[in-house]
Amino acid sequence: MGFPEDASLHGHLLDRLYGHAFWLTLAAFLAVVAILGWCLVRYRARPGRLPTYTHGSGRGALLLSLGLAFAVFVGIDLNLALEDHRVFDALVGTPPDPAKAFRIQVMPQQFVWNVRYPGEDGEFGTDDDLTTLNQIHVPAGRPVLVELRSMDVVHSFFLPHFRIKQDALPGLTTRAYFQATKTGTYEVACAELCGLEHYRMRGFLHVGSEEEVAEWIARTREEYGADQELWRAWTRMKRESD
Amino acid sequence: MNAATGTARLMRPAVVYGWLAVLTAFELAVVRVPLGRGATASLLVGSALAKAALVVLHFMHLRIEGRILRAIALLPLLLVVAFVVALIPDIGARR
Amino acid sequence: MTAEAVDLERPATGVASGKLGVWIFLASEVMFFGALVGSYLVLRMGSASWPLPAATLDTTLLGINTFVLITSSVTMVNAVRAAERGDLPAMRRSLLATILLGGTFLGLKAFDYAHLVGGGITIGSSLFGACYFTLTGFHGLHVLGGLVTLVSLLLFSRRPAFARRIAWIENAGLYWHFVDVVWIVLFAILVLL
Amino acid sequence: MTPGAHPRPAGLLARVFSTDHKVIGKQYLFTGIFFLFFAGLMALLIRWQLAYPFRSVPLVGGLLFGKGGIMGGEHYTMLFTMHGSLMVFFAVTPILIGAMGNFVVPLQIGARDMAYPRLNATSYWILFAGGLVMAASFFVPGGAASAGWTNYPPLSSDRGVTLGQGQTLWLLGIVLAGTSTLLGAINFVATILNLRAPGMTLRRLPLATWSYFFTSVLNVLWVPVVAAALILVLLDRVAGTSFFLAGANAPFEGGQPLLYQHLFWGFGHPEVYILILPVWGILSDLLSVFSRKPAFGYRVSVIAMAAIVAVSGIVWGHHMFTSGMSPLLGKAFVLLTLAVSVPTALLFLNWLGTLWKGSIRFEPPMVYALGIVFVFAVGGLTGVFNALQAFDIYIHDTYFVVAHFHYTLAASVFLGSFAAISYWFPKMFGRRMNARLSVVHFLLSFLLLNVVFLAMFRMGIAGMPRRVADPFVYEYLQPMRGWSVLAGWGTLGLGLVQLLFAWDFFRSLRAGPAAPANPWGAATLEWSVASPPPPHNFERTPRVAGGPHEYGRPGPGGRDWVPQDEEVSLT
Repeated sequence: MGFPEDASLHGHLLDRLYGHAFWLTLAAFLAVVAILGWCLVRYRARPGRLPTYTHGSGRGALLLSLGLAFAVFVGIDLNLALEDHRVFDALVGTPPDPAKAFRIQVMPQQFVWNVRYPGEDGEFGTDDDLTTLNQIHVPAGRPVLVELRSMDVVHSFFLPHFRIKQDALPGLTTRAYFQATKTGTYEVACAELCGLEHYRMRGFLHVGSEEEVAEWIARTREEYGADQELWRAWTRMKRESD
Repeated sequence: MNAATGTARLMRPAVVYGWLAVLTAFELAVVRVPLGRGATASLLVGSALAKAALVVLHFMHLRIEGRILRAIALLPLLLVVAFVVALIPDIGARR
Repeated sequence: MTAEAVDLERPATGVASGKLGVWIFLASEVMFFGALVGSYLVLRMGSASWPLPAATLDTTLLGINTFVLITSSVTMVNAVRAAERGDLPAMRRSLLATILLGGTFLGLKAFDYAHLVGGGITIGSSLFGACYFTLTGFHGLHVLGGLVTLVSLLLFSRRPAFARRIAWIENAGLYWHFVDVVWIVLFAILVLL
Repeated sequence: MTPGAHPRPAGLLARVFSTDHKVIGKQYLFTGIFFLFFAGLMALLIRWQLAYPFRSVPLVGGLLFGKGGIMGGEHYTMLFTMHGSLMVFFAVTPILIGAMGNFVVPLQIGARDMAYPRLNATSYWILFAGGLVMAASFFVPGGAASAGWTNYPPLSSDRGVTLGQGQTLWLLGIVLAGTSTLLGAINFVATILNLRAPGMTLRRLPLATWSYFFTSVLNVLWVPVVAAALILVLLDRVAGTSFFLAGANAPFEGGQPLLYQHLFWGFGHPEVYILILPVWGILSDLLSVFSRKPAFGYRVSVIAMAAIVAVSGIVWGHHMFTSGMSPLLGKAFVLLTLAVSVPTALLFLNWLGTLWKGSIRFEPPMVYALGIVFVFAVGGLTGVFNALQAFDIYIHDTYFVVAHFHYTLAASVFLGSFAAISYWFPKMFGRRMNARLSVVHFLLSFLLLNVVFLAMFRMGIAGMPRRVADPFVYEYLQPMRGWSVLAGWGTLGLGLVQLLFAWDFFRSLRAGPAAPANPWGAATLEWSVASPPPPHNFERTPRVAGGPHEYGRPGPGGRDWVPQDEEVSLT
């Protein structure tokens, strides 16, 4: 259906929701176009053609209106709204259990993604952390919990292959979570206008096995380290209600 | 201007003036008495609404105006209150 | 029936066009001040610390100011009633009183601002300062606009054409009372709360 | 402020600062057309950049973007910001509400002029001043505004981030345009309520006037809210306040950027209904005139429009599904937004009901009107996708949303403006436009806009983020290059086709054949006076006896319609 390849656990639910909505609205669209086309051909002005004088305010018209209103509300609105709530709960509504999830912190800054891994002790802000730029490595098969706080303006953490998007705001913590099913390298896009080089804010999401990710983190830590200075801005933006 | 009977249902300006003065004094007093925050807030808001109603109904003659002017006055008020209340869970709750 | 006569005599809703227009304008003003006051309320609820107004503001001075504005509303009502009676001299006296009281209100407000700025609270010093100066500032601008209107009405009342424009006094009165109502609300939730 | 017998200024001053609603309507029309053309050129530049990113722009590249003619990221951001802002506030609003509303409403209700003629002139000149400020914002250091027409803080309000004065001028320009629209809306509501001729009851108002009433009610209520939001951003930029600044570089804590999004979209969604409502009203009337048949379900249409006005104020959250708004609010907004499809479906029923068993004449206004029914069907139905919170998580801020609002705005309102201009051109200027040219213009425009915006839908499904100067830095979007080139050439074609209409419009102003008082055989009051109407519209205030859509009944003298102000003996 034209979507990028789906590599997430719940992504297919969204594709299916799109399919249902597509066929329902297409049916309504074809009905409108069919009646429109029929009227233009059948009722075009011709010599001797007399229009039927009616204000369409009789009982029949009223019943037709009520019937259509009911059909549209129940057939399209309620139908899609209920499915949407189910898909939303599965896709975004139920945050994973932090203990089991693979947690990272992402702090977008004008035109780069700062990413922090907690390291073995599972705590952020300790010396075994790792900070990288635009490179996110996550394990497949395990829910990933991403905490987002922006350093300057509003950015939006967009993973098209995982069908999720979450704005990152300064002074507010937002969360995004997904579970990868396929390994491989995918792209991270910034979906909220964040400045003159908004288009350059591209990141990479590498999905590997647990071992590969752990080994990558250990290897990269010698090179990059924790860079605590950068993350002082992160703690300063903490709000009680986060 | 207004029909003679209409203005009869409006309080005389002096009486309204009296009430407004009393309520203002009351508000100043309430702030000095150490009641709980909630009590002080509700008393102050109550007094402010009373004063506002007095001015709108009696000084602005809304009490004797037709349906159209009452609707024009009431509609934006309801919209604003609904809009602000809708913001509370999203902005107000972010302590 | 001359062309213009129809519009004056028999507006379709029975409400004179001038008054109808002022009430619609006041509806938009309710939305404007509602947005500002609503933003202040939710920002205040959502901020960790907020200075207690009683400690930072001179509430007695602002109390007197509220009293001044209420009195100006009363003198405005007297001006409108005098105009309806056709007693123009009485109307001019009441109108002048309203203008002087409005001027006093702005004077006391300027004094309050100077006192605050002197004490280090400015529009850019804290969110409280920003909200206080923005809300009372826009209210002050509206009082100033009202004063300009009332002064021009006072001058216009000397001209004979004024006789057919009595309704303008009532319309200006509606606006002035609205400005008083906005201050009543601001006084309670901004100054005292 | 009542329309007393104020002395009429004489000479040039009278024409320039006229308080006649017809002259002011034409001033709005020409200003709107100028900005429509100006913002349309920007669309061409935007599509060039998306089709051939960072390649030298032909012809105007050197002039606009310096040597090499390559459009940089900053130019691109300014272009789409100003394209959006100018189209919404300085092209569509002036043409549909300022020009057509001002010209048509007093005539349709049998009034001499608007309720407050001087306020009407003031509104136009405030918009004119706003237009100058917007145009000037291109030439100040730092360039024009670059935070999108939505102007989200902290990007828009943080001096450290958006340096240029253009952003501050933009805020001033939009507040001026908002003030002009607000004062105009007060004028419209008072006029439609108070200045209806004897007999013109609310049930006999033409649907176009009803839609102008609803549009103005929305304007009166919601323009002040966006004015407040933009003023707070202006204070953040100029006075050092921090309403919407938060995080690391906020001067003091407590500011919340989300508050701006609530205030903006609280106004934002009613604004899109403000722009589409006049199109619905004009469309309903045109379908009735050219099917020679009363509008189907008049009362249901008015109730449906009123319902949409009511609902439009409580659905703004669907713009903020991914913005960190609490999901509880999100779920409420899904159902409220979907509820809008019910009154819209009723409007479609009434449009098709009007065509059913009619005698359809394919005059230019009707051809545009039929085009609107088609494109608004696409636009309205794709709105359902955006209302679904889960699906919106994926397509928010992608080209799917851009395609949706271009179908409702750039297609429906675009064709609506052409329908209104071609319908009332004879009445406004006393001359006829060339029917064949108009139909050709419609067919080409209709074809090309569908090409461009369907290509946008395809790119949106593929997840192409909007407002991105070069979407093809992303690997997953490489397959979309072809679609973007197609959209680019389609836009170029669409732009060239508009020259056709512009040429016919300006030529007919002087050289068009003289137009009779009632070229379309329409029943509403504006067609009962000469073309162009005399300064005071009606010698004698008309007495309205019938409804606005009395077509299809054989009347005296071979006419098949009964004008509203004619006593008809019900045999």
